[in-house]
Formats: sequence, C-alpha cells, structure tokens
Amino acid sequence: MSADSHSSGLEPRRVVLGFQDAEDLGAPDLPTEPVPLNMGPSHPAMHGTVRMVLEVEGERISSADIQIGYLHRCFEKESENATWTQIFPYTDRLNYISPMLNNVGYAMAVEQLLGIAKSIPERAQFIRVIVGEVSRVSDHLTCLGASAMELGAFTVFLYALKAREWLFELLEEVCGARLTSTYCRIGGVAYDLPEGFGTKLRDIMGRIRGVLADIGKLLERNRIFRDRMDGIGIITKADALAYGITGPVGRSTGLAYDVRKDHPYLVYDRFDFDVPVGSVGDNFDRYAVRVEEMVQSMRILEQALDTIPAGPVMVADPRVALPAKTETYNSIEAMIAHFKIIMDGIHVPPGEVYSFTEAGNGELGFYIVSDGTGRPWKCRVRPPCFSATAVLGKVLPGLFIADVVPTFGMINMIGGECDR
Amino acid sequence: MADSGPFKTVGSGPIKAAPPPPEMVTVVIDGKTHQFPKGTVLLEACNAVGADVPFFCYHAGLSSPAVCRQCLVDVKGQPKPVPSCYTPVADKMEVMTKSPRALDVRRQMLEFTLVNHPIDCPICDKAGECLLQKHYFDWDAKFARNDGIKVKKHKVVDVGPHIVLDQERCILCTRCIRVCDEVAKTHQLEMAQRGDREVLTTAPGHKLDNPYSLNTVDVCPVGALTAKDFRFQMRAWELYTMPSVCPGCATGCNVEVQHSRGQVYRLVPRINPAVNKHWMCDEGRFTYKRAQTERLVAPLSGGTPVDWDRALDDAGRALSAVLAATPNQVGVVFNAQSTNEDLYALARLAFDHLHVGKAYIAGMDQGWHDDILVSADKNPNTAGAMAIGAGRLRTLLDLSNDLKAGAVTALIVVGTRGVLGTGPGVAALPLERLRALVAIGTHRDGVTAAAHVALPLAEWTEVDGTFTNKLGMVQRVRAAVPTAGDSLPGWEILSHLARKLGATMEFTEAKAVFAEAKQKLPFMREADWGRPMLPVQLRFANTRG
Amino acid sequence: MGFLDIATTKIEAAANWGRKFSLFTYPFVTACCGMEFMSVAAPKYDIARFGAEFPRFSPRQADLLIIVGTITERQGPALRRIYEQMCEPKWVVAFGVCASTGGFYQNYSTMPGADQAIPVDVYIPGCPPRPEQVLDGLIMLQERIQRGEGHNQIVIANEKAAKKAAKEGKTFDVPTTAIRPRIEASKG
Amino acid sequence: MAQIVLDRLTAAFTGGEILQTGSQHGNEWARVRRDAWIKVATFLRDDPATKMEMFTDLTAVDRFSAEPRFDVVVHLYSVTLKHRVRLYGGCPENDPTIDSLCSVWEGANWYEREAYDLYGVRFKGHPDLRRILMYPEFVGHPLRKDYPKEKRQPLVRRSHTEAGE
Repeated sequence: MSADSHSSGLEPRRVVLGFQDAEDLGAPDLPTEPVPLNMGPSHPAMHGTVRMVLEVEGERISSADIQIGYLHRCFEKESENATWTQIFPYTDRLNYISPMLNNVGYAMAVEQLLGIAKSIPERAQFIRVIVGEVSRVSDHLTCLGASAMELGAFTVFLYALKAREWLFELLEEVCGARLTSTYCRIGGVAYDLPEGFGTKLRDIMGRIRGVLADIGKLLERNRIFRDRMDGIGIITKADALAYGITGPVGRSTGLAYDVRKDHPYLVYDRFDFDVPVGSVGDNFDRYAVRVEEMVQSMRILEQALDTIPAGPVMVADPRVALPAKTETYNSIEAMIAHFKIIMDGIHVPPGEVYSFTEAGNGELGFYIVSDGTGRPWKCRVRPPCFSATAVLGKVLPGLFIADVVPTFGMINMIGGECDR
Repeated sequence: MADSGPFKTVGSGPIKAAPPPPEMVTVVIDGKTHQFPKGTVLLEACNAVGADVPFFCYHAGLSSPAVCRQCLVDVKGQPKPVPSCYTPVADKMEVMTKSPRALDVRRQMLEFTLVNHPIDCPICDKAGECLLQKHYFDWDAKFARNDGIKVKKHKVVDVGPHIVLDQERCILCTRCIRVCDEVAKTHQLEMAQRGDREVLTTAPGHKLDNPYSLNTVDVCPVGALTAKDFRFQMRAWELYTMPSVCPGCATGCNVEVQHSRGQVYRLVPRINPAVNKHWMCDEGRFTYKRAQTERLVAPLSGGTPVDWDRALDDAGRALSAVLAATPNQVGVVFNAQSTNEDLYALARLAFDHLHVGKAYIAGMDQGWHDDILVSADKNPNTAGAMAIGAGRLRTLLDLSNDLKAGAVTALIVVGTRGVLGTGPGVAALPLERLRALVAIGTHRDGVTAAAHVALPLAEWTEVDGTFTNKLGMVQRVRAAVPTAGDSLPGWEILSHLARKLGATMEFTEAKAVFAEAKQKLPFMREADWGRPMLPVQLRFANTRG
Repeated sequence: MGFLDIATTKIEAAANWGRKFSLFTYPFVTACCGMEFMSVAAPKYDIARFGAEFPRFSPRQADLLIIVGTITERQGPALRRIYEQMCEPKWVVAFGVCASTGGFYQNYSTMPGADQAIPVDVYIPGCPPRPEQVLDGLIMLQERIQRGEGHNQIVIANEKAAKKAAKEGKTFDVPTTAIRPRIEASKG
Repeated sequence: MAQIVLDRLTAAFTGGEILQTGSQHGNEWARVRRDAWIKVATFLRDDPATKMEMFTDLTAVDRFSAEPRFDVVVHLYSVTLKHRVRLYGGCPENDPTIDSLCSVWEGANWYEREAYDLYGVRFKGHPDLRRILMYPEFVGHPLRKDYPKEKRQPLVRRSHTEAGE
C-alpha cells in the first residue's frame, strides 16, 4: 500500500507493518507453538461486549474467531410485539451513542411505507438533520475518546467526554433525555426546538473545535499513538465491498460512499459538505476520517442553523399525528383518535421497504415488512458495524496482540447495534 | 382475526343439503359490475365485494330497522341516499358507496352520534373493540366542532343478573332489543323518551334475565351494555383470542376463547351458520370458570403429590397386579367430556392392548333444554364417545352393580367429571372396594380423592383436539392457555401409562392421534384438523357486534 | 459484652469507614448505560470525589462490581465467574433498569435482572440513570457499607460468628440469607 | 430507479429462474428460484450493467402459514452505478435450505449465520454454520413466529437460599 497523503490534510506518514518492526529489531525467530488466547466477553479494551478467541504464536495472532451476541436484546422480536410508535425507544438503544440517527432512520422507513415521506414538514426535516449531526459528533467523540483511553491517552478521553457532555446537555434541552432521546415521531418530531437552541449550539461548536484541536495536538504527533495506528489493521477496498462495510470504516479504505451524498435524504442535498476518504484503510485513516467528519458535520450544522425555516414539525394527518392533549381530554373525537393511535397503533398499509440512512457507523438500513396491522410483521435492522466487526476475523491474523485494541477500538463496534 | 381465517366446520348432517341455485341480478357497485342472488341486502353485497360500508344498527343475524343511518349509500336515480341495510339489491342497480354526498351524510350522522357520547374510552370495557371508535377513526377522524354540554343520563343501571347498562354510552341502535325479541323470543328491553333524551331501558315489569341475555353485550356496538362477569376485569385489546368449541352441552356452539397471561377471561360466540349462528347461551359462557378452579395440578399417589414417573410407576404396578391375576376384572370408564383424541387413545389401550371386557360411559347429568340452542345433554362429546365405544359402553348403573358384585376390581377412569353423578337414578359407586383405581381427572373431586393414583388431566382450554356435537359434526378445540400445573392431555397420559403396562402406544402429538382416528373411525372421515394458529392479540383485530 | 467485643466492633466500624471511601470498582459494561457510566467517570460528575476512584479492569483487584447495562442469558456465566473472582468483602450495584429487572427487554434472550445470577446490593433505576442518580446510589451503598449491611459483609459476619460459637462449643445457626452464594446451573 | 437491473435479470434468465419481479416504495425486487440462487447472485455481481459489488444485507422472513414459509432476503448495492436490488429466495417449511452466498461475497458469512441462528434456514456450502447471536446450548430458532417471545433458556440462575435475598 502507498503512503501518500490523504484528505484529512495531515503530513505523509511512515506506513510500517507490525511484523516488519519485529524483524527490524533482528529478533531471532524463535520456534513457538500456537496458544489459544481468550479476550472478553468482559475485557477492559472491549467497550461493548464481544469475545475474541485468538490463536497466537508468540505475540503474533495466527487466527481469530470473533464471537458476538452477548448483547442480543431481540430488537426484532420486541418490535413485532410493539406498535409502530412504541418501537422508537428500542431504536434509541441500537447505536446508543447516536440515538437520534437511529430514530431518524426508523421514522423515515415507516413514513415511506405510509406514503407520507414527501409530506413531512420542512422544519421537521431540518430538525432531524440538526439533531442527527449533533449525535454524529457525539458518536465520533466517544469513539475517539474511548479508543485513545485504551491506548493509554486518558487525557484525550476526558477532553472528548467533556465535549460530549456539552452536546448531551443540549440534546437534553431538546428532548428531555441525555442519551435515549426518542425524539422523532412517525410524521415529524415530537416537539419543536427549545428557545436559543441555535446560539447555544454555535457556542458549543466553537468550543468543540477547540477540543478537537487539543486532541489533534495530543495524538497526531504522538509517537506511541502513531506507531500503534499507522499501518495497523488494514482493510482493503475490496474487502469493504465484499463485506458491505460503509461509514467511516468503509471510507477509510478509499470507498467514497456516503448515503448523505450518494442518495441525499431529508434536506442534505441543500448543504455543502465534503466526504473525507482515506487512502490506506488502517487505524489512523479511520481516526482521521472520524475527526474530519466531525468538522464536516459542524459545517452542515452551521448551514442548517442559518437556513432552518419556521413552521409545523408534524404532519397534519389526524390518523398519524396525535391530537393535542387539551382536545383529547375535552372531546370524544380527539379521545377516540388518541386512543386508536396509542392502543391500536398507526395502521401502516401492507408492504415491504428497505430504507437506509447514514448513521454514525455507516449505512443504517431498516427492512420492514408490514401486514397492514398496527404492528410490524418484521422490522429488521441492517447494522453497519456488524459487517465491520465481521471483517476483524480476516484483519487480525498477522497482527500483534497489542494491535487488537486500537483496531477494535477504531472499528467502533457498538453492542446494541451489532447484536441488536 | 388477522391471519387466522374463518374456522372451518366439517361433518355431515342436514346443513350440507345445498339450496337450489338462486336467481341472479346484476349490480354495479362503485363502477364495478357484480352478480348477486336476488333479495341480497345491499349492505351485505357491498361488503362482500370489498366496498366497505359502515353500520351500527345492522346485524347479520337480526332484522334491520335502519335507525342508525350509518350505512347510507347513493343509488343512481334515487333522490337521496338510501340505507343499504334495508334495501335489497335490484337488477341494473348502480350504487356509489364513496360518493361525496354519501360520505358527507354518514359523517354528519356520526357527528350527531358523538355529540352526546361521554368521554369514557379510558374506563369503557368496549374500548378496543368498539364500533363507534372504529367507524369514527376510519370514516371521519375530524375533530369536534361543538363544545356544548352533553346530556346526562344514568350511567349504572342494573338491568339483569349478568348485565349493567350505561345509558349515556348507548347510541340507540336497538340491536339488543332485537336480540331479545328474535333470539331469546322475549321482549325485555325498550326505548323510552324522545330526541337526545331517548334512552334504552327494560320493558315495564321485566328484567333482562333471559338465558341468552349476554348476546346483547356482544352485539352492543359500544360499551352501553357490559357483562358483570367481564366488567373491569381486563382491557379488551390486551386479550388474545383462540377459536374453540363450547363444552357446555351437546350443541357444540363455536366460541372464541379470549385469554391473557395464561388466564381465560371470557368466551364469545363465533359465527357458524350450521351450529349456533351468531349466538350462544349465558350458561355456556361461564364454562371457562370451572376450568380454572379446584384443579388437580400434580399427580397423587395414595393421596400425596408425587412426580409423574413415580405416579405412573405406581399406577402401572397397581394395574398390572390385577391384570396378571384376574384380567377380566379390569374396567375402564370413558367420559363424554373428553375429546375424541383422548377417547380414541383410551379405546386403543383398553380394547386393543389390555383387551378389557368391561367399559362404561360417564358424563354430566341431563339438564334443562330449549329449542333454541341449549341441549339437555350437557356433554360436548357424547356422540364421539358412543361412536368410539362402538356399543361396548355400559352405564354407570352397571358399573356400580359390577363393583358391588366384585366383578370389577381395577378401574381406569379418564375424565372424572360426572362420574359420581348427582340427581336421581344415579347409584353411588362403592369405589373403596377397588383394588386399583387409576383416575385421570381435571379436578380434585370424589374420584381423584378415592383413587390409588390420580393423574392431572388438562382441561379443554388447554388441549388441541376435537369434539363431536349432537349433529355428528367433528369440531376443533384449540389450546389457548398453558396446561394447569403438571397436568397433561389425556392421550399423552394414556400413552405413558400404556408403556408402563407393557403396551406399545406411541403418540407424540394430538394431531397424530387425530390422524389415526380419522383413518379408523367412519364418523371422523370428513373431519379436518385445520391450520396451525398464532395467538392473535385483539387490538381491534375482530371488532365484535 | 466484653472489652474484646467492643474493640472488634470499633475496629469493624473503622474498617468499614475505610472501605466505603476506597471502593475499587469493576465496571461490567455491556450496553447503553456504559455511555452514562463514562459520564459519571468523566470530569463533570467525577465519581472519584466519592473514592470510587479509578476502575480496576480485573475483578481480582476490585471489591465493587457495577453491572452497567443489559445482562443477557448468554452473559450469565461470565457475570457469575467475575463475581466469584472478586475479593471480599464485595458489593454489587445494578446500574440501570436492565441490570435491575430487565427493563423493557422481556424476551427469550435477556435476563430479567442481574440478581437472577448474583446478589445485588443497590439498584439504580433509569434507562439510563442520570449521573446524579448514580452518585446517589453510590452514597446509599456507602451508608450500607458503614452499617455493615452489604450482602457479602453479612455472610462474612455470620461465618465469623459461627466459627466463634464453634470454638466456644455453642451452636449457631446461620440465617438462610447469609448462606454463601451457590451456583445453580439450570438448563432450559 | 433500478428497473435496469430487473430488465437485465429477466433478459438474462429465461429458464424461469426469475419467478417474479416488482417495485414498491422505490425498491426493486426479484423472486429467484432456489436452485438459481448463486447463479443469479454471481450474474448481478459481474454483469457490467448491474455491477452489484457491495453486499448490503441478508436476512430471512417467516411468512407463517404461507408457502413457502421462509424467504431469504438479500439486499445488494452497486457503488459505481448507485442502484440497489432485493432478492427473495423462498424455502419451504419442511426443507429450509438454500445455497450459501459466501462464495460470491465473503461478507455473507455472518449474515447467513444469523439467519440460520434466528430462523433455522440452513445454507448449503457455508464454511461454518454456527449460531452467532444465541449461545450453542440454545434450542430452537427464536425469530420464528411460533417461538414464544418470553421463552427463556437460562444458563445460570442463583439458588433461592442465597445471600441478598
């Protein structure tokens, strides 16, 4: 692979493969016998429970069996027994670092089935973009902070979480919850943005840029960090395609695919932003792509805040939108409507749809089968990090045990999403 | 119900005689041409071809007074919309069910209906299966235009032993009145007052106490008439429903067992034109209760609870002893309460394997009957038991004589209900004389108490099987709730017992027993096991009425 | 009550005082709640202020097991082993409703509360709980520790008492609540 | 938007391998005969007019009490041509088997394991068809409609006479 510079604007770097180091040191190649090594399911370096059964020869991994499923919470079975609206809380807990993005993805899928996708109020679409991008930033911050901590850079972790805390508090003002938002609704969003949201967000973004600069200073010229990231855990573009890897991990391999650009949804086509693409596909590329994506997300946020229109945030269809509480309590008509929507559920016409959005880890797909009742017949999530985790079994062999930690960290496997 | 189609009824009998092909007329509904037999009601014709027309007062099993005006449709050539529930189809009729005018008048009627309707959904038993809710949401869904004071009426009127009336909720469709008049043949309900003061009330000097009164609750499109039995027990939309057959008498009314979390909350009639049409009797509705009380939940050996292996061993030992010494002194008691599968398995064991000479038939005593639905024979499966017994079954009177004479010293009872009959003409059974009594029973009663080994039997709400009603129709019973305690279906217990007695009778599922019986027994030839069914949560899935 | 007993109780109290401010946590982080656990450890809420300093990433070095997130049936054995590896006296905190009761995941795969597999001292509700709630729960645990009411403290105390009684030839029946946790592998 | 894919399929496979095609909500789909599963997939990947080089998703649907009961559903995407297609492969209840796509896209591996784990669809020629989300001791296939939602199969429970009760 080449060592040319890539789009995140950092200076060219020395790409070294771990085992070349070993030979550079002229260490005599002692005969070793394969030893099985078990990492997880509860391991300090495994944020998210996964079990890796490695076979190591000396320090080198010869084969890896990644075992997931320790956080299988039966999203699908629960969904089949819940009304369409009741599913939102479950989507929150798929990729629980960026719940808003999951809400948006699910809501859009159901709206497509209902055939009201075109009639979602514009303000609601803008709000979805905004909260989604805020979630994306917090998602990447968490990923960077956690992985850096696992490489010993505890300061970065604290900086990143400090920044994420600002975003959480902002989102709390929006939807009342720090983490599990359940903010979107079928047909729009639950309620409008709070007073002074824009100014607060602008202020926070300024501070986050500062934090990112600090993190960059701490990491990008940090010998230890670079040596453990550069050229480690390389995923080729071919693998990315065969495994269906998208999002930051996919883009780090040079696969320039971003749903927001290639199939613009909501109002993304109105914003001007770039898609960072890596060249090597190693851990550092993933790191760099994530950093750059935060910058781009903030670009989108600036534009969205500038151009967000006024207006309603929910469709006017009485069979989808809940009536106002005062109406509900004081008129039998609204009471019945409320009752039907809550108890019976919104009636989605029979059909099947695959709707996809760009979530924190890549293409988040919802494949939904409706049989015309108030509850889905099947509600399948296409989890982006599932594919990325699957490729680990191919990437890890040949690396050192120590390389598992940054590689896994940069894949950013999220249990709730991967195991569902 | 969402995915489980209409329950298939099979069997022979007068029902199958096909009527002569009727004269057909051509009707255009919403631009499409259809053929209907002459005299079909327009409403039924429309709904049959998917042009849904809402209604309150119309009921397929009753006459139509056309009072609710909810089913108005436009007919070409008519000056104003006509009530489709009251209009027979005529040749070359052109009907517009969705014309703006028709929709508009229906909406206005609905609005009038809602003007005085109380805001009760959260506390209303009908909520979740309410026609008013359904029609409002499907056809109108507009918000209220008036905020006047609603007319106040009596909310809790005790109209009968089983029923409470809420006059505010009543939408004056008169269905309940017609049920009393046309099904129960007694005029016990009436309308009083005029205009928006009009109320439903009992006829002077009457109570709503006919044996079919609870059908009024079923047909009530709203929550005006509610059953004391079900009132405030469970929310309708939380219930799961399973088609089954009422075990109350030999009529075999088709019912839906409505349950939640392993408990049955009510039985409601299921439409079957060949048996019970839309109705069932009040007595039958309460048969689910006996299935949930006083149950035998664990095997007993010598009166003490033991596990299945132990109990079966003891039973096997006790019986084998007698079988070895005096095989001709072993008797079996069939029960007309059992399913065909249990009876068939017992017949296999008794006649083919043990070659038992003495077989008896037990069951509930005769009771009251009328010429509407209720039969005197209070057993759901007498016909099946008799056919399977094939003339070898003798009465309990014979059994008591044999016991007294010492001709029977070992007895296998499958289904203990009604064995110790009450009423005249039933001799007390000197069970204490038996050397081995194996009682397979659902309840803790005299027989299971006297038994050396008592094995818990699953009730009809807990098993898959078939009943044969007095018309000879084999009807399917489906497991709605898990079996109580350790109890098992009869056929399963019997095949375990057979193994202990050295007989080879391997049944693994009720369907297999059914299939074999179907081969062997002529009266089951046409029987059909039907599709497997998922438990369907109501959630408006089958809005009744 | 002789002088020795008084001394031992005093010593015990002092020890508990020490324990409650030097909790070595082992975060068994499985799910969403982990995000909030990070927040608790992060600067703003800073769990370190309460002595639950820095997470030990080996159960053998920890005496406070914080179960953060949903426990699935598949995780049960791992959780059990980790609990058994911890050094005594040990405490367990269920962080969030999933760890407490299974939350709104009631299905074939999730365990209805971590206490199905191991004993739990403090349950923190919330999905996920706010950091303030977590700190509150931690303080509750500290009070419990001071009073010597941790499930494992009770076990140890009873065993001590039993040993003492045996030495003096007295009989001491250990209350059932104080029997040392036993694993009971049940299949299906 | 991806009608071209369906046209190519119907043009290339005239032996009745493509049972049915359609389009709904902007998703084009084709129902493929079971024995042609791999052939069609390989064609879609290699044909220059379709170029489905990205394997997006594979799952199964339990169409309870319909025939065929199980549908294996694959979503494919072409990064170069920016179009998608959905393939159905029906498997009857008595023999829920279908060819594995691992030879076409390596990534199918885990997705097929998941479909096997949760629906009991067996994939012929899969390198190692193990459970992936549930544990090996688990009996049955939980996402089948006839598997009760709350039927747990615990590996470990504490005895009731234990501390902290």
